[in-house]
Amino acid sequence: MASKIVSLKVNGKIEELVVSALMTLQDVLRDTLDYTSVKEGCRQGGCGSCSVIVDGELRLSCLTPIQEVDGSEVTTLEGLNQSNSITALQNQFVEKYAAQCGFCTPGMMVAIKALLDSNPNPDREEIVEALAGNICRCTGYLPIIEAVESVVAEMSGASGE
Amino acid sequence: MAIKDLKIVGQPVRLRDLDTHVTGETVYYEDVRVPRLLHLKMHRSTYSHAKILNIDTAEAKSSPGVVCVLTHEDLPGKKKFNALAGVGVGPEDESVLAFEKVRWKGESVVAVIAETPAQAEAAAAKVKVDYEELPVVLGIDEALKDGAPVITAHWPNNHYIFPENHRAAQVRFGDVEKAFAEADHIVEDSYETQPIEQAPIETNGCIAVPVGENRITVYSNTQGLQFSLDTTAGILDIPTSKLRFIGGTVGGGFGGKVDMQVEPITTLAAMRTGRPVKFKYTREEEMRVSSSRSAWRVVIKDGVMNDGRIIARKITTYQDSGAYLRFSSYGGMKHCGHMPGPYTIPNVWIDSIVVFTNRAPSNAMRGFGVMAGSFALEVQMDTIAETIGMDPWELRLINAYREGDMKSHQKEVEDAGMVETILTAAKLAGKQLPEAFQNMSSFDQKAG
Amino acid sequence: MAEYLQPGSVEEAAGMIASHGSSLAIVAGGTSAMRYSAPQAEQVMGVRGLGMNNIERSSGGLSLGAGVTMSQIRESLPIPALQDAARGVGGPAVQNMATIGGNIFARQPYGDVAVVLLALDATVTFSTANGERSQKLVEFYDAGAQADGLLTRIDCAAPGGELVYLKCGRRRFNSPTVVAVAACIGIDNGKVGNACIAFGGAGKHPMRCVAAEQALIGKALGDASIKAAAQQAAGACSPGTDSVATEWYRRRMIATYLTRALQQIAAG
Amino acid sequence: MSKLRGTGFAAVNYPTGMHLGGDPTQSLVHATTSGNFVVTMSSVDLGQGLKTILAQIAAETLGVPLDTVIVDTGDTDTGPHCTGTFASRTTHRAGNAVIMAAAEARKAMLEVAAEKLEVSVEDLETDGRGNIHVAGVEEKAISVAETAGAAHFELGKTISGRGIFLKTPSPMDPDTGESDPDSTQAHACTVAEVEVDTETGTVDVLSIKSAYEVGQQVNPALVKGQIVGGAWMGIGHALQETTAPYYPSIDHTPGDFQSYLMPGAADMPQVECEVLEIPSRNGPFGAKGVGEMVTNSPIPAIVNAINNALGVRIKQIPVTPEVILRALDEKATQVT
Repeated sequence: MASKIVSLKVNGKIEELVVSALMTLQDVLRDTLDYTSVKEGCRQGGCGSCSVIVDGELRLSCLTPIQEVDGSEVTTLEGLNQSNSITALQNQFVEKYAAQCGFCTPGMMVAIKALLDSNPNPDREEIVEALAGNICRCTGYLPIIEAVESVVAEMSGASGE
Repeated sequence: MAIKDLKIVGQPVRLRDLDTHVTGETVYYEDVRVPRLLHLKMHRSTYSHAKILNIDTAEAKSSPGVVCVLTHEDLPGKKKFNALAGVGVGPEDESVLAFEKVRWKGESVVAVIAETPAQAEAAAAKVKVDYEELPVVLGIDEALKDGAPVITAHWPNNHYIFPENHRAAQVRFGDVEKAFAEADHIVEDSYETQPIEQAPIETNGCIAVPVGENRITVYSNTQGLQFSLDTTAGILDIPTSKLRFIGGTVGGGFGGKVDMQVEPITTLAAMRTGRPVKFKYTREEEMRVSSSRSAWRVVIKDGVMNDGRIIARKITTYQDSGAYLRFSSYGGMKHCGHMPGPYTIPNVWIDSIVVFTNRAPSNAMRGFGVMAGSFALEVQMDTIAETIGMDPWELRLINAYREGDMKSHQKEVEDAGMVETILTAAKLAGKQLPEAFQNMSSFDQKAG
Repeated sequence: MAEYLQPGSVEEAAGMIASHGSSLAIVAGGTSAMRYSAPQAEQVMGVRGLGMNNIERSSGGLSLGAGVTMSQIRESLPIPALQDAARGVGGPAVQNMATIGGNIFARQPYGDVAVVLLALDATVTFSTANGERSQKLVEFYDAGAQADGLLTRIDCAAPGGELVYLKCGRRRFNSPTVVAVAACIGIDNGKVGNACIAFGGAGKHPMRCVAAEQALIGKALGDASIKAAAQQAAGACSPGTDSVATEWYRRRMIATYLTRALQQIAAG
Repeated sequence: MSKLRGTGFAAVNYPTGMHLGGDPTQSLVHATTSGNFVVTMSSVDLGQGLKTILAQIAAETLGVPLDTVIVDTGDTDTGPHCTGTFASRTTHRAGNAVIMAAAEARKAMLEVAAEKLEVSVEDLETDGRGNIHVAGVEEKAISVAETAGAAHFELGKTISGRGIFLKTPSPMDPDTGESDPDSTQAHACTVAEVEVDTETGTVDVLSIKSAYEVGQQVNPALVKGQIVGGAWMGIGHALQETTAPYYPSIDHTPGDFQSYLMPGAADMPQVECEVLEIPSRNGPFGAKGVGEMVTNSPIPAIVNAINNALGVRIKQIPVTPEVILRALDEKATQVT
């Protein structure tokens, strides 16, 4: 089986890996590098729980061949924790009880972070569209939407001062 | 203790685990890291109903990375189980790995354990099973037809046999036929639900780890740890002291994680290989292989008076259990306990029938035995209201059970609250009710 | 699955396709191929590194690299029909990954963008071992959607009229397609001069519906011609049944959605 | 384009506990030497918040601060038996077991405190902030931490408790069905408002308004979480979800989230709810179960609303757009 060396930056750290064919970014993040926030809910691109940010863009790690992120910069929820860039969102999730079983939550956090990075002031319609790729079976989404709206209100309030 | 004295109970305190949910640090079973982990994949039946003539695992065994291949011959003891056998439910009709026959498309036949999931999957695809196809029975009507092909010898008519040779779990209360004769209206209808998937975002799975002293620790996302432990020990014919189950933090269940489908075979694989083994359902397996909610048909015949009183309710319910029993007889009995809903009806007749078909076995899901019943009853209540020309709110309030009323399973109503709940909802929705109805309570005498 | 190939150029990619034939799966965004073709293939060729994600506009016409993503379409192509179609593909992550090339090859009922491209009478260009080859997208589908090279570019002229795209789904966002319709109608002296009508979810591939087009050409775009076109479309299409809709329902939605699209155009 | 609106409602009850009983849960509670309390169980938290509400129940019973209660659950080597998380049973069963264990531990704690303070046990009360004092004499006090330390290091006593809840099995009479199947009943009534596109058969659920009667709420925020999540699942069940869309045919069985349809965030209407608390006789602090019922009332409410909007009588779920169009076609045939 042909293998290849792939180098990528994950959460700020350069990783060099020997990979084999059709290994996915998810396999590498979860199993090789132990970033267990990257959840595997379907491996089909259907649930969004493996969402990560690749070169500034939201992607599904389960459908991303590892070879295609050679030289890329990848951020998982662990990386967002390190940079404290989503503390406000996390606080609002806790405040609004926006997770129950929590399995979809890491992917949800990453997807919302990607939304807020590209659109710091989304309205409700933009929020629900941004959540369209992330399935939550517990909460009925409303608390998640409320948490995002609260963060947006908080951020716009802060910048308005 | 009086409720007003409570300090902590009744408070919306923060959800434990939420702090780690939002950082991705919550540890689910598969976040446990164990060295030298093997992976199990299942070779499954491609037929809905067939006799197994031969199982050839030679090519799978020599496939790259394969460590162990298990067939029914590797199962110790009695080979068949029902997870509720411990509480007297039987007969034990299902095997962890099929032998003699497969009874649904997707049934487990051969387990392949390999170094990587991909290797296990590739090898599982190389298992060759020779089948002789048998006629397939799908749907309640087909299954109950005279002369329908028999799915399991235990049930020659493709329905479960309840104690005392009854065809159904049943309730007999009062005399429905007499009451029908006296009723002003008869309202009859039939209601159907399709099978539904629990769809927790974390699929069923476990990791079984040999830990010395012949013990196996199983990290599992089961909804009942001891339940899974006891069932696994029973199937593998080993003392329960040899097993330890760790879990308790689960990525959603909704009834979908009481199947007992992953733990026994994974534990056996760990015992055989002496190495940790993981078996995790793919999403496709979760949807097509793991138990769904059953398909239900609820047939209701009501005798109703002009003043709205329902004086008789006769219910025949068919629960499509799929190919095996699992917990369907329990669901059928729970259905009996639930019907005729939150209403006091003096004459009730219920037959709750569990039907076997060549569909994937069904099992528990949120509202097991009750959901289809509530659906049927509440659509039926609107039909009654329309039939007799009565406001549907008033119809329900007239019939709603009051504290102390006798239910059809001959238990008095306790902790009644249906009337208050309906009145509160009416207010929320801006529904105006006549004063007499607004003043109703669960503690007054039943109207009429 | 033995090998992951990463060609350094379009020509190299074309060579790999020629030498490996049907044992090769091509992965661009991965959203479809990583599920359906790559796991079974002997070689997987990743083409993301080739770029092919340029969008060029000239005199109303468009030239789109096959690697242009749904997100690029949404952000950089102010053609509402194309934007709507791209918006209907998956959620944001999928839109960042899925490419227009992949969309053209997507299994039905996916391939919403291809429906709009059909209505724009797009031309697809393949790089083959024997050089470049172009053909109309409609011909490509009519010939069974067989590629003998790497799809590199999709070109379309300026729309020959009013272009409308509508999708019938089962939920508001990220819905599988029941039926998608794109209609491009040019009105000439109060009569339909040219009509290009395409459907998704109506057959094995996204398809042009000539019968519906013929029902309109030369007629005023009004209730009668719209009704005739809808009837023609429902009869001429051959939709399938899957878990989201039956053939019966799809046929009905073909008529309903074409009617709605044409009414929208008629209303201006 | 024609859109019709309708309103429907449904009233449901739901039993608490495994049907016919016989489903025990045990709990062990012990104090650490620094005055924390560990509640040891083997119950499973599926995300509904079991760990949270057991901590609340333990803290309430012990009379100690919530953050000094540690819930250790999920290990069969250490945790005593729990039948499992299903049948809306864990708040009731595990909650009662925790009360029993915590009450015994509280008694042991107060006995140690009484010995240290040289007062009688009956005179002592807890302030919920980590102190034990003589009723009415706040300065005559000892902290829980000091009490726990003294018990272990000075007096050689344990502060611990054992709890169990069992509803004894009540077999069903095979002929009449006579039985005592459940511990209590919770209630719900949901009103749904829908808009139906009569050309496409598409249903938009515009609002869900519910009243829930769940006994004493242990944690109102988590109860609301169940209600909102259950409303969403109810919408899915009513309109979309099926593993066999053409059953009894098993063709086209979904195998992924693209083909197994559920509503998205954008399809979710506002959910209003009011919660009533009629305490149950035997629930922990009067609590009843809520986890399952939340899906049951929205389903018939939505179907009734559709029937109300269209003047048809659909009797199956899921009510797909095709089901609606066929019902409308049938109605049109009957009229003509």
